[in-house]
Amino acid sequence: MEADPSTNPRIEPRLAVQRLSTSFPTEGGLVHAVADVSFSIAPGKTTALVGESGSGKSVTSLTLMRLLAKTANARVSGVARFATREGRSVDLLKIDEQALRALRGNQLSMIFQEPMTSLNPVLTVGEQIAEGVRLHKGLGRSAALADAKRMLDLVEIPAADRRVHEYPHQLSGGMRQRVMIAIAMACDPTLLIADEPTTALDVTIQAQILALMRKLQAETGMSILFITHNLGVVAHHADDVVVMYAGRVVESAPVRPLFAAPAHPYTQGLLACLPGRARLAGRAGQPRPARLFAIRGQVASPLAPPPGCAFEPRCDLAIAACRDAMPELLATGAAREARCIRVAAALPEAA
Amino acid sequence: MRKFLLSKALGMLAVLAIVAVIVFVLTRAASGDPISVLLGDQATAEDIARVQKVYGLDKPLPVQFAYWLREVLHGNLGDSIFLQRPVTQALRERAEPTTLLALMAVAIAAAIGIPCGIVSAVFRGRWIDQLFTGVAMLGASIPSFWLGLVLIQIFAVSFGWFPVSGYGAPDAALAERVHALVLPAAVLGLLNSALIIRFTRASMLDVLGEDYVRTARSKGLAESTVVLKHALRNALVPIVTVVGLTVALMIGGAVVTETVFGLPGVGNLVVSAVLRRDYPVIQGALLVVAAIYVLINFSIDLLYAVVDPRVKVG
Amino acid sequence: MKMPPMLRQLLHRRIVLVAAVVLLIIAVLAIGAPWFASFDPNDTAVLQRLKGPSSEHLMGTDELGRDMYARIVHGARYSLAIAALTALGSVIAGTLLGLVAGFFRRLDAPLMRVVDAMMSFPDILLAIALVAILGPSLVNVVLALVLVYTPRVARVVRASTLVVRELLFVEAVRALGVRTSRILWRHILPNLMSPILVQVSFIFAYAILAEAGLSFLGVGVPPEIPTWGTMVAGGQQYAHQAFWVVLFPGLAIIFTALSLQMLGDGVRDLLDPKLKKAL
Amino acid sequence: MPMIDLSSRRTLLRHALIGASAVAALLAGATASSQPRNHATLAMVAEPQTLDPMASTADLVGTIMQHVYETLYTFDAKWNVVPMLAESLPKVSADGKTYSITLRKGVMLHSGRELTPDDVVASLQRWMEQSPRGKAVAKELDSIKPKGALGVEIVLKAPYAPLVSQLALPSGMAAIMAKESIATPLASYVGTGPYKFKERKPDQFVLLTRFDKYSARKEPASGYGGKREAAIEELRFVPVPNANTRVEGALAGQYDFADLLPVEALSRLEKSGGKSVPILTPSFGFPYLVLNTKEGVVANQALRQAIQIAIGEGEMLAAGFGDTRFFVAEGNHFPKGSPYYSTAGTDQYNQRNANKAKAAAEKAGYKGEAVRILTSRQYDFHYNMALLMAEQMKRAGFKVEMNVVDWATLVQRRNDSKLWDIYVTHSGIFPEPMLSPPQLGDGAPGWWSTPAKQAALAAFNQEPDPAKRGALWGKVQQVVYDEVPYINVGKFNGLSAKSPALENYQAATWPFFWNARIK
Repeated sequence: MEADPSTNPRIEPRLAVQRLSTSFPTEGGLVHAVADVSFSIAPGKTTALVGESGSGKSVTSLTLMRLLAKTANARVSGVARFATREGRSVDLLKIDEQALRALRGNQLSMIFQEPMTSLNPVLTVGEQIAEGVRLHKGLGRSAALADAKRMLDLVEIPAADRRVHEYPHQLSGGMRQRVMIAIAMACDPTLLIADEPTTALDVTIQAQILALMRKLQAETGMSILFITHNLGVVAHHADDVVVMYAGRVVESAPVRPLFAAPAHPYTQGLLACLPGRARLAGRAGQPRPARLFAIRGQVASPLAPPPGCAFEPRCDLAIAACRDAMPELLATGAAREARCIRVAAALPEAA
Repeated sequence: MRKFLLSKALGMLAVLAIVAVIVFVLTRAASGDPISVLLGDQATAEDIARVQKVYGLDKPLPVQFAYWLREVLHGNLGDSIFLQRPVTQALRERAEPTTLLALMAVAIAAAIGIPCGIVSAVFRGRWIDQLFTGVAMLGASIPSFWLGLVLIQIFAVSFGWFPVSGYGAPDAALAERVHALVLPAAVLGLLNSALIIRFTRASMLDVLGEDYVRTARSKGLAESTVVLKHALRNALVPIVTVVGLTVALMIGGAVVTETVFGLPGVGNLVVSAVLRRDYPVIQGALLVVAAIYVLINFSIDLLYAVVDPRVKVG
Repeated sequence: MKMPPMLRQLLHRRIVLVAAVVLLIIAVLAIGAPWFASFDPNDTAVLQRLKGPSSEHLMGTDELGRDMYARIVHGARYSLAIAALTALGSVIAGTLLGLVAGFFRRLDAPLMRVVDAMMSFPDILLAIALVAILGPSLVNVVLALVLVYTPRVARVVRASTLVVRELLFVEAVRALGVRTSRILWRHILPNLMSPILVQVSFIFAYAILAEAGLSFLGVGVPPEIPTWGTMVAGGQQYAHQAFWVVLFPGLAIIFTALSLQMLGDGVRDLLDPKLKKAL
Repeated sequence: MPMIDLSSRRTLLRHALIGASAVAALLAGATASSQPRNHATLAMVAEPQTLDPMASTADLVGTIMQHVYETLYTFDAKWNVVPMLAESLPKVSADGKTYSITLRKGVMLHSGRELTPDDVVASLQRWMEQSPRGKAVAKELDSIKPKGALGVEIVLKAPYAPLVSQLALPSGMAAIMAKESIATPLASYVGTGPYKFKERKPDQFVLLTRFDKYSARKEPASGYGGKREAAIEELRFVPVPNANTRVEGALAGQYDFADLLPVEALSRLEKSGGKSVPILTPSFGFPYLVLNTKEGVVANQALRQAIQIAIGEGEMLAAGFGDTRFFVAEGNHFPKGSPYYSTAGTDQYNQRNANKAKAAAEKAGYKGEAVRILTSRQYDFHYNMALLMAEQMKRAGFKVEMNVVDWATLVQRRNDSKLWDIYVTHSGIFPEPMLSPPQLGDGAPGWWSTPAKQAALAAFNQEPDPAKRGALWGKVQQVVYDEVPYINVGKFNGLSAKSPALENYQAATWPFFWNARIK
């Protein structure tokens, strides 16, 4: 958080996503889940992808990992440049399956939202950690298991010697998420994608997990793509923030400037309903908490997006022109962009 | 755990009791008369009455039921009127071909059904999935006797590779018995593989959609490892259940196949007993077949509790 | 005329469309049998026995010189009627049972134990025993098959009822003080229509196969009634010299059963995933 | 369209077939044995109801058990009665009432002791108590007792010509068994035949094995008579109820003998390339329709006559047996050459006159009541004939109701006069008219009992001279055509098949396998 990456152009980003689009054919027509999304993550830094459910943030992460269900027949375009440990730059969206598998779980790994269901119930925790180690580090069975124990220690699970032989159902939710982190960290990845890693957990556990992630990041210097709907968490854990709405980036900025002066009306809305409500949002068992009460209306149907700005129907600042065309992302300051004609209109006066 | 076992066992006993009542009511409601068949065309009314008395057929129904149930609980299923031997003995004599047939058929069904089901699920929606699903549905649409007649015509009559009918010579060794069971097992296996394909596919699809499969993929594992190690292991429990129940259902459910191939099995025994109005055999066979089903079902429940770490018990 | 969205989605699938067309053709042939066949299905002509397909007898003649084509289209009436009545009967009885078991917790266990007991008999074995007891007649075959398949429907309907009753709106109408019978009839039943429809098509197919099996064993429909099953059973011993006596009725069985299952499968694919699990 | 290389495809197919045959050979190898077999597998029509030859009149029981049990007399190839356990034909007293029978000396029972007159008396007494035909004989009997070391004496109340034939028939057999083995039901089967009982597994097999101490007659074999020798060590009677399976099994060489095949299979058997040898038995049996004279619509004799006018037996036989090679449509109940050949009443046969029948029915007071035809599908030809008869009757204005049940039910229902009007059955053609059908006796279904019947049969039964009996049978046949208690439809040939390995087999109504060999 010390050095702003955008002010230090010599450092090549770990991941650079440009004009990423993902759409799905459905019976009702093509759904653009992610449209024209660009962002980048510097080595050792955390970028938060923020938005409510259906904003396309999870699809973005799955697209990057190429983990979208085959049957969904997703159409993907754009570029996702990933700088490998060996110093090569590969496009995650284009490389062949085999090359991708060599990166996945190795240099590039992911933690999922639901620790309860993301672990295989019929395999021991140790095995689930060790199999990635065996595959990518080429270790033998016992060495890999020893590594698994080390990882359990690393993620601060007590009695690792015993736990390594246990099955997921014997562990609590927080422990399982620690195991998930252990799996993801097992091969020292340079990029960790964490898709709402704490949403399903109790608030106290949330904090522990987030702290653990920060500790690990500090120790290994990995980059994190942190996906969340919880702006409160973002404030403490991210370096840069990308706000998404209806599949598109509506605002991106370094964390402090964003919190200080949100440009886009949507971001403003999000921040406005932060205190008090944010707590409710993280409660386990409520995957879709009603936390945007302050913003009226609902997200438009992805099948019938409004012709102009997607946020226009819910926006208090909307004017007639908002309905005419989708606004472009416009620079609003140092390393800042927003997708709003009202902000753009206000800019020259401010400058 | 103990509470779970107890409730399961009680449920099983209740089902068995209902089965016993159903079986008794069914067979005693029958209209045919076993005695005339036994005595032949020219028996007189007195002859018939005399023999009816010998077999207790002249008493009121509830008395017959009480008498029967007491004997059943003592392991005595009565004597066959037609075969002139204890029903338990008759059933024991028929158990071997039926059991062997059921096992062979299920082996064939599983050997076809599970791989095809997996492939279907993995390539969901592709041509190979449609092919297998189509074949499975076709399999479920062909009458078993029809397939039996066709296979007999080709492999037994034309090629002469297998016997047309029967269970080998009276002094045959196991190898010959198995040889005689190949065609009927193939018929049953092919037709039942339809069910297993369908079930494996559904079960695998469920599992392939699970989060932990995505987790496995995110580790960079090869697709084959993901499917066989992570998905199949989880899908296997319900698949094995279905396979087990298929065995149970085939014991006595392979009636048509046993008839087509002239196999002296339990199903065949029941068909002939029905035609001969041999109540004790019908009762005994229905009871035993249903009881086997219930017991296998019960043991699968137990197995679930033991094997699957997720089943919450107690 | 507006098509319900489900129907439109169904007909969108090519396989379902083909199945529906096949079934429609068979149904039309069955209903219009007297107009589509130039022979009486029971008219014997001993001198014309076991003649192969020709322009006069499209599908040949059987062992008594009866026109196979006439028998198949007339047989369709019986086969389809038996299967339809079986499906209808078991669905009505099974739905009632399943609704009651699924909705009234107290009745659930005893009813389901009876259902379990019925289902521990292999289908065909139970059907044989029932027909033997009731006597071989058309009505009794239907009765026996209804008894065999009712528990199956009951189980599915019960499972679906359990899902539906937990849905919020049932709680809501209950809170409004709506009578139980009305909740079952107006609120729960309509939500069960899709799984029931799936059951109808599968039981329809099973019944056609079961009838054929029973007739083959000689414990089914009386053999003088031309169903597809009795035709295959009767033609069996002439199959080698006159393959058409078993080929055509056999194909009729296979095509019909296959189409019905494809239809059922198509409907099932469109089901609510929660209800699908209940199937 | 792409060209397909047919030759390479064929090669591929050939390879596949060779591979498959190798597997098959491997499988078959399990069954091949190096020793020459000395057993015969005999496919029978059903599982025998019982192995007690007195408890059932079923042909199947007689067929199997005639190898185990023997009778005092039997039939030769020309259906003459010849002695079997008896040394010679009985000496009949001048009044025709006393029969003196002498047993052969040194006949061994399977239990290892010699046969005595006590065994014979006990066996015949059991027969007369239990067997339907035995009971009919019992009515004629005054006494039966042993006489001396080898003699048995039977005294009748009145002369009864069919006695020796009754004692000879293998169906509902007057089997001679060891006295100590007699029980109801039989627990052991101790007879004198060339084979003894070894094992029975219901619905699987009945095994008979050679009886080493069998005492054979010296006369050359003829029909059931003469010398019997168990050349095959073990006989395996296998129930194969499906006629089609018997045909296929015979064609596949699985059975050494397959009993009662559908006649349609003849051409296939002939074309089997030596895998199976068809055996056609001319005038094997006759189908007949029994009419209910006691109750219901056809109790009216005039209406029975109208039905006789309506039906065409020729067409019915064609429906039942297909080809004229397999049946003879003639009204005489016994074939030409038989002493009982007669054309009496045969002008009533095969009329198929719908108009005349309609008029006759009207005159008989027929008002469209349903005529219930009881038949089964166990025997396909029964059913086919019934179906055709129904059509013929419909043409003559009758209302017909088909009642198709399984054979077991038919056998039971026909005993109740309320349940049927006509039923279909068949019988073998025997040398003695009184042996079949049972309607010639008393109390059989149909319950035919009229003064004309009693008179004609009394005259026939009390005449001991075979030559005169022939003429007297004509009178009986005339009464049958006049009163229509049953309708003899015609004669049909029986078809069975044997493997080429089975040698020296003599075709017979009740197939027997002594004297036959396995190559």
